[in-house]
Amino acid sequence: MEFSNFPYLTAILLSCVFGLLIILFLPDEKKQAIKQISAVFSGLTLVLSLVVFCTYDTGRAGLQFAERVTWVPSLGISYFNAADGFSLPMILLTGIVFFTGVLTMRELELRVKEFYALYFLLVTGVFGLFMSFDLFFIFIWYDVSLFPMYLLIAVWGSTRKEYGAMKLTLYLLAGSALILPAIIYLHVAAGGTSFDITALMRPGTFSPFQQKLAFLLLFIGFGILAGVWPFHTWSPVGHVAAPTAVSMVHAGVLMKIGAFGVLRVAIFLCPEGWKFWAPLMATLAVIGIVYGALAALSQTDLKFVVGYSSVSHMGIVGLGLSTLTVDGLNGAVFQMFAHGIMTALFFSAIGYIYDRTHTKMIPELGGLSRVMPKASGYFILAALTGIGVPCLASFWGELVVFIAAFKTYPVAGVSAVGALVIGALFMLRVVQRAFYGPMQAKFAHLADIPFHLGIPRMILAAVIVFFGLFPSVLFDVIDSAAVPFMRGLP
Amino acid sequence: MNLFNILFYSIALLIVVSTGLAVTRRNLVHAVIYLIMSFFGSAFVFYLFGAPFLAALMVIVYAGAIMILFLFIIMMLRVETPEEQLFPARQMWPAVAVAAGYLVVGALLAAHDPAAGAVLGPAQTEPAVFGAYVFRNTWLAVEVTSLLLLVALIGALFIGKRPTHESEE
Amino acid sequence: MAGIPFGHVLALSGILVALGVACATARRNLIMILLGVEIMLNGASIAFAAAALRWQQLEGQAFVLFIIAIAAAEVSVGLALIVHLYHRTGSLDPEKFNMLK
Amino acid sequence: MTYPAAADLTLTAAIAATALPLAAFAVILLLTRGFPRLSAALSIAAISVALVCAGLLLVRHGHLETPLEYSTLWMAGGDIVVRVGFLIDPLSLLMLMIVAVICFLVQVYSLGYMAGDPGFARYYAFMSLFAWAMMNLTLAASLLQLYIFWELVGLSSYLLIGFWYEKFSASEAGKKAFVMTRLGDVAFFIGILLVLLNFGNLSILELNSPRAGFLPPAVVTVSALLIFGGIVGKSAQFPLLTWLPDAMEGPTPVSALLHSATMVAAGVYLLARLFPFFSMSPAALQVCLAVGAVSMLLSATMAMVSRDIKQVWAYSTISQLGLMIMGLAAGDYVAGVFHLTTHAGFKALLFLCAGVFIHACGGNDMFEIGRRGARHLKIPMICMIIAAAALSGVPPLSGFFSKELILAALAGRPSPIWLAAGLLGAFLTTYYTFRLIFIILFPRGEAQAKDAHADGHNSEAGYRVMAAPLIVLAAVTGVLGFGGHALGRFLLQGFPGPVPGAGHPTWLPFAALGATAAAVGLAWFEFGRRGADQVGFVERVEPLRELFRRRWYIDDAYRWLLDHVLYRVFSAFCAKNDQKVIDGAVDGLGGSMAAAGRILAVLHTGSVQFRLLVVSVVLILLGLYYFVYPLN
Repeated sequence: MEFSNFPYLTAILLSCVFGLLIILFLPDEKKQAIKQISAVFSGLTLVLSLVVFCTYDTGRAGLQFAERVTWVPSLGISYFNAADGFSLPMILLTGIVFFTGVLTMRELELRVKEFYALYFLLVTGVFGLFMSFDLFFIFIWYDVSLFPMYLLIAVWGSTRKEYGAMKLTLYLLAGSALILPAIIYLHVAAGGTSFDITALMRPGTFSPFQQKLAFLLLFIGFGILAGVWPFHTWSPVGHVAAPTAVSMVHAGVLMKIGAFGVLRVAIFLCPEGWKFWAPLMATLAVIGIVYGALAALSQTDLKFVVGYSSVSHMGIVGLGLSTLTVDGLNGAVFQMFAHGIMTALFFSAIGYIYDRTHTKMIPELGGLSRVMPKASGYFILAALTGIGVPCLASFWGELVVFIAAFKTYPVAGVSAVGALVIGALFMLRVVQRAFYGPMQAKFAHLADIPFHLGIPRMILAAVIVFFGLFPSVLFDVIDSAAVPFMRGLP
Repeated sequence: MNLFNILFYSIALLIVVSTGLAVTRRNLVHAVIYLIMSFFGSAFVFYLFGAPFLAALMVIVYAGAIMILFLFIIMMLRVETPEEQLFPARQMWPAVAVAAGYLVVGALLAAHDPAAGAVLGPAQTEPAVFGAYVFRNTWLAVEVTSLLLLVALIGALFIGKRPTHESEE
Repeated sequence: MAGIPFGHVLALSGILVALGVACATARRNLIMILLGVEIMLNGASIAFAAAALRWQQLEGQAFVLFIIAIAAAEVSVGLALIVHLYHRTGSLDPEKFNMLK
Repeated sequence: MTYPAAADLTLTAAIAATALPLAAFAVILLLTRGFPRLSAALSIAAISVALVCAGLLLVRHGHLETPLEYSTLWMAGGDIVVRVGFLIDPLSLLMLMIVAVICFLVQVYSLGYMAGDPGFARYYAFMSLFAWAMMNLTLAASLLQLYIFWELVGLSSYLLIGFWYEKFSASEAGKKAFVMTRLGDVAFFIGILLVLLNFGNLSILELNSPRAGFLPPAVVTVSALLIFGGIVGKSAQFPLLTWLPDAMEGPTPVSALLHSATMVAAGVYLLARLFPFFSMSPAALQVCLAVGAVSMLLSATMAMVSRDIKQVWAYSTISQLGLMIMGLAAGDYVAGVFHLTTHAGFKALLFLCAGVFIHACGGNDMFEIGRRGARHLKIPMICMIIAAAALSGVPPLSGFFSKELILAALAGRPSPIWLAAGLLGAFLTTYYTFRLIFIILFPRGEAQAKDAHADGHNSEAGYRVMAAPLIVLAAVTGVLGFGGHALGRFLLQGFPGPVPGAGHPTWLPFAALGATAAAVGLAWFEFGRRGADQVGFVERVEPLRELFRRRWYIDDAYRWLLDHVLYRVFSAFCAKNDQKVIDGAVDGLGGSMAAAGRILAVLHTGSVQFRLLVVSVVLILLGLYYFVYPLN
């Protein structure tokens, strides 16, 4: 285990926590100051994530930036943070979405302090989960990131917000109720002395039966969060109900937690179980891909469309994870990243449109391209990314996943590729109905995105295009974790 | 039948009868008085079992202090004879059933237990020996109990204050 | 016959506890409930004292000592609560205090 | 990667040709959106440089024995390696030249055509995007790279068709085009995956090399057919042909560039690109031949009844693409590519002329255009007649030579059906082409009141800007036909596939000319002669006319499938399932939990005594337990 000199990962967490504390100690009325402080600290987080991402050495396998402090020696619980090729893209993603989310909410007026405090708490949990290599802490961070969601949606949301918040919380708690027993089971099965993933993932720690059992629990538990069909219905409802920045984090990052948990906990610890259940994963994933796209076809709410498209796109992630190949893992993680940025851009654009037009029902919109060319442009860019247009980030994830899936499960691969047509159909349908067509008089007075609100959208769009043109930047990083991991499997 | 036995059984009868009377009195003062009798009996039983210090403590603390406290409270609140029904059927029958069940199960257990057959003879524990034992072997419990008593004292003082600023709470 | 069988003492304490239970559950009066608890404690004390004699161990007697001490604490707090409640509501009927329902 | 020093100029030129339009796109979109003239200048500058580079490449590699391939790593992860690069061989050079020339001419033409449009800068941005994608597609060295740019070309097509997005039909057409080509692309993509899995390599050179012959024939056939699916989508062949006529909703220069000359021809280009690979599977070629023939005839019939000038050319494009595919599938590589080349020239010319008329007359209806005096616009009228004659295969224009080659290839097939279909196609093509020409030349009836719109745009400068490309293209159309032999020699340098045997029956040119002459005569009789009522023989038969006008009900079938199957059954099922079944189950579970809680809450009376009772009961039970299972 290598210890780098500066604890970057803890610094990321601390910058979130410091931001949270400073916000808590500011008076309620200083809304502007709170927003500025949030922007500064989330920006700091983003810079740190970028530094970590850039200084990561792709030539060296194994964990980097490791930090470990033993907390409860008798149970083997330690504060163990590290980064590998799987978590780095997620950390970067969280940094980007966090920062742009803060900037997107510049026009928030209602309970600003509480909003940002909860938002910071949420992101702290997300960061912690992505960094942690200790099962116990993973569970803690998972719950830390769930708890603020309820309040954020129920207080600042829209469209059936209480229902959405409650549904989301219950679903995710149900997931956590499956994860906790599985974690304890694994802990006990390994002798009850360690929660350390690197120690537990040594071959032979668990018997095949134990792995199969634990994998199923973990897969369903984390899969609920990842929107795996048929446990996905919380996600469109939650997306719709949540306020803009929370939708961004929710769809952009929180769903990734689920997929990441499947990877980091279930697949890392139970490779036998992974092999055993992979056909099931693939089946559910393909159903999710097709089903999400079909369901999105008949939605009339912009956010619902995006919500269902998330189900479909997360199905691609699931398909990648189920292929048992390096390519599948590569593609899945890339797709997680790309999808995160893409949905963040989606919700960011929708958020602006909703703020101005006070509706997100597609039949009521229409002709927005004329009054808000930038907002529409960002939405269309996101839609094109979702369709899988080449040279936009999502394409590479889909490409690699499909190639991997085609090798392992030809039928599943073909059906998933076929769903691309439906994906194109519903995305373009929405774009046409909501943004094209004659300008409506009731929207004529509306202004386009001003420059200061445009920044977060610009960042997201730039990220999409950048990784669409230079996918290797990300693939090299992921590859450095996926290849040794697959080689290490029995 | 020696004196020890005679004393025990007669006192046991006294305890049971007076407790039973105490339980069934409508007038709370009467109930407390009967209970004091019962506690005196208990004190005597302790003495028979060779614990003179406990017997003294029983008389002083239980019969002397606790029961008098009850009497004070009853008289202070002027609730000597509550008007409500003494034993509402809805509550009495479950209570009787539970008590009976308790007895049956206790009897079964006692009969089943080989230890129950052992015979107890007269014995004596010097208070000094007992005191030495308590402070040597169970000093921690003594400290905790003393702390508890302090807390109870403060708590009782705090709770017992007349609620003058009720409206604010 | 020299001495008392241990079972008889247990029977005595059992009867006391049963009476205490009956008193605490059947009487609709907070003070009587507290008295019922005292009766139960008393029964338990007798059993402990007898056990101390039976096994010639002083733990039993020490236990009785603590029971008495704790009973004192409990009664003082309990009675203070009763006084407080009576001042608030003017009643000692336990059925009326069900706000935690 | 190191290159021979001499290749450096080639590489630089290729990079410049392919990258500059992208740069123009980015700069216009990000910086100069507010300055239409500057944007147009940027875009045209980029495409001119690209054109020069393309010319340079063509000159430099006029005698190219072995194809040049440059490639570099784009993405590598796990077992997947995506390379990006250039494949420079006669075919790609020729196509690059076509694309560059037409892009350049159309962009110049658009200066006049799009003048004053509020989206002028956006238009040039998208045009640059298209130019970039199309040139990269042309030079792609691997099938995957080709696919990537294939998709991007589709994207720019979508954006340009829906350029006037405020028109519902335009945005609808863009969507339709994208989704229908997507349908083909899915097949294409699966075909690529199949090749990748079985062959392990996607390099076009490798695929065309004899090494691919070691693949099992079934794999070759299936993957060739799947790839052909992509071609069907992109080149609007049967059964995915209906998007192209709708795509005419876009600005006319777009139709000229994307939907006739270059983008739709990319399908044929792909077929030519992989010609040796396809040749390995006679079954696949047979399917291609059949699809090409069906598309050619179907769309020709549709063109016979259309009144919309652009739609006629769109149908004709489908028809000619079908003919090219037939030519290639019949085994004559040169014929197909030659026709692709000539067609790009005269079809772009036809569209650009149509654009001038539409601009001048303010409508798409050919009768109306004729009535409004289109024949007085001398340059476009003459150019259009030249192009129409080329399309009909009138010698000595370019179309005659290329069509002749294809017909000769068809004559070489064992079954005479294909030649018959080809001749019938030629007849029909000539008929509808001259129908249009005669209708415009000899209008009947009075023009409806001219609206101000038509005159407003008709400035002299704009007209001149638009006329210049027409003359260039007309000249090209006139002379290109004689370059056939040179072109054939050029194309066949280092060509690995089968070379068709030369020679064809001597009666064939006469048969083709006969068909053409007959068709012109028929058109003259029905539309041109004095006193003709300008109603075609097809239009006299009501059911036939309805059938052709409704595009053989293909569109209605798609609409029905989409509405009644996809939306009403599958999509509605999924949405309802989510609301009713899954959510219902979850909410039901929640509700039953709450109900169960309420039952248990009855036990929770809040009474102190009740709790004491419960404690006692539990103690009794505990005692019973120890009675039954003693501790010792």
